[in-house]
Amino acid sequence: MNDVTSPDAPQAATELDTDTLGAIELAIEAVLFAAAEPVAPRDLKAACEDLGEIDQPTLDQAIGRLQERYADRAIELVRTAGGYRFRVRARFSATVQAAQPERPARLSRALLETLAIIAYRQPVTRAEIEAVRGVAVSSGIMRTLQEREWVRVVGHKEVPGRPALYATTRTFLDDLGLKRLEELPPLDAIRDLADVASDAGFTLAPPEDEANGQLRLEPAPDSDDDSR
Amino acid sequence: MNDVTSPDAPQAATELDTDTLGAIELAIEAVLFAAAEPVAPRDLKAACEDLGEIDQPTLDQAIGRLQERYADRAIELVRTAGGYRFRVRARFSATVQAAQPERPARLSRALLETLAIIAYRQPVTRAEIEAVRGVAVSSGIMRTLQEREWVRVVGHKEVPGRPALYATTRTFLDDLGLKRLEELPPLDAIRDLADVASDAGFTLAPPEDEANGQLRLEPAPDSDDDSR
Amino acid sequence: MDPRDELTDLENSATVETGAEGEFVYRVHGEPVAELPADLYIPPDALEVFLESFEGPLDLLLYLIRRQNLDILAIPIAEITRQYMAYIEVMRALRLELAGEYLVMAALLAEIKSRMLLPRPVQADADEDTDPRMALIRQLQEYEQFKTAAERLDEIPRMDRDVYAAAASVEALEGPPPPAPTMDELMEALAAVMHRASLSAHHHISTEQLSVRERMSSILEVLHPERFTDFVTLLLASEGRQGVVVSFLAVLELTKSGLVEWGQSEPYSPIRLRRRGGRPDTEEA
Repeated sequence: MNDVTSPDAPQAATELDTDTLGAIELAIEAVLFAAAEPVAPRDLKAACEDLGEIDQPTLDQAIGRLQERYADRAIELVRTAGGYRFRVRARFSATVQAAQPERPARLSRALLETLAIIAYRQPVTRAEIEAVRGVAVSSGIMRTLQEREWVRVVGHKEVPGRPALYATTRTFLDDLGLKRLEELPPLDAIRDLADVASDAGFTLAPPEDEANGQLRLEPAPDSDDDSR
Repeated sequence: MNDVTSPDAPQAATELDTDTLGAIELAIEAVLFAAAEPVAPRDLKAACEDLGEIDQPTLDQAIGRLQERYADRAIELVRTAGGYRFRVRARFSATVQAAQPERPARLSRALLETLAIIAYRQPVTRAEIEAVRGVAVSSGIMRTLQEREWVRVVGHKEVPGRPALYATTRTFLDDLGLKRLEELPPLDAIRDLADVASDAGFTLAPPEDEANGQLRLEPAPDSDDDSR
Repeated sequence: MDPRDELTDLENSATVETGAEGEFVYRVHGEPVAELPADLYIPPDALEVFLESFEGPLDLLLYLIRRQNLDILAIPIAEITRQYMAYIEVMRALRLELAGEYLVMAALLAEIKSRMLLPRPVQADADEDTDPRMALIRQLQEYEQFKTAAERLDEIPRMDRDVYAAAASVEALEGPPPPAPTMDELMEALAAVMHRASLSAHHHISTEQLSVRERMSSILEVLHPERFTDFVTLLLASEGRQGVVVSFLAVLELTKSGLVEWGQSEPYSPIRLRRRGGRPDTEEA
């Protein structure tokens, strides 16, 4: 029996004092709560870089401490295929539902636009989506899209920060009643529609409150274009 | 030694045992973590319905207990215009940013100025914004502000053409972590024109509108006075 | 660096002033010249710097006033008008297309200047409505008020830029299914995006390209960063020749985006692929 390592004694964390371990725990907590999707262990380690080199046993130890800390709470820290994430415990299903007085009947415009861009431009990063939309995409939207399983992370772009690459899923196609992505209308046709509308002095206005999900043509309040 | 009232005894939650209060606390925690946006107090109460009638002091007490519980953590429970939300503490922003390197684009000066005029002058028409800025406001900026859900159309001014009246939204306040519009930094005061007039050898007629140039955060129904 | 600093350079190398008789005097390095020399060097991006630096005529006026530490309440109209006109003239001399508002302001300044040469107005008239100088001062004050407010607004910690919401996944929760997107909604959203930002003219995405995009996603998911996968294994017999083409285009597209790398151990051996990022020493394919 040459193997003398105790399973309980973390091997590499010996040099770390309790303060450092606590700091690592908090950094991981911050990153996990802010993330829109599960965070891979390597990204968690990277987030703690300022606190020193984090090896696997140290990470495991910090994760273990966090899991213990939330043992009696409404949320739990779980490991999924993509990494670690906090999630609301299943037994609070009814509670969470009760807090949503009226379930929104339709999806928000920002969510639909983001979804459409992912469908046509996949695999695509969040920054690329923002560049097309011209507005920031909130973490909330990215989270919702993934939780409804319409969008998933298929990889990471090898640029600084390794941003996630998003793509649409089988569920997305099923919900739209499509077999393949190419059954979506070609973008050119949609662009033409938008162009025709604007040439005619109309804008494709986002419906504000009206419930009809139809394409609406509205007189443009002014014809000045913002392309200066 | 005569003082037997414990400072810990909650006044309004007297009927609630510790278990119930703990259950309320967990229910609120579940709802807040499940929501992407701030949750209104009314919806938090609705989530606890199964645990009995929740009055305001009870809710406040549960919220207080939650805030205390997270006092040493990486996240905090805050109140903004839309209600309560958990957010990552500011001192962990850098950690989160290191893990999410895709920073949102900076807002242009044109957009910020337009937003400021809407925030302080609401409800306001586009022509009124242009009068203050001295240049045309592009359609792109108005659309971006509405896309971002910071600004919305709240009505139409009853003048020829019925121009749209813009106002800021609750999301705008939530995104800035504010409870009320009044929490915005006050506008700098405008010095009295009469001083200049006498310096320049002119005399001014008494100002008709006393409120001109004053900080006005309340929607002014008679905003046509100062907009030419 | 403030882009306006570059403007100072521009001013130093070439300036335009209104002379005593109202004609424009061009100066290069302080020396007056009769005409704008044809070879006058102006940094090519100076014009854009100018346009991007000022939010309009009021902003430019404020800049001119502040540059001399003057109070808005005591604008020396003649001097400010002269400087403003100089800027406008430089821009015109450079054939810079000016927003109409700049010219309107130029006219207003000229009018104020001429009015001040006229006999003192009747007192009753001298209110904001009739005295253009008063109105201009009011406008400048008001604009500065909101310009400052905008700067302060930008400093407030903002969600998703400076602060982050803390949320947890709801995947474990059960409940009625959320609303699904309809094709109409999706198309409508997309049309709005394109109308607004336009996916730029060179992105002609057709159905063929859509199938390539879809394949890009699925290939990316199958590939490992650390070991190579044979290209052939990515093909489905049921897809036939068409499938090979789509897969090949997808691989090319992924390579172009720097997302995969591929190679052969020797000529005519199978093409093999892996996701980039497995090792730091990856090479361009």
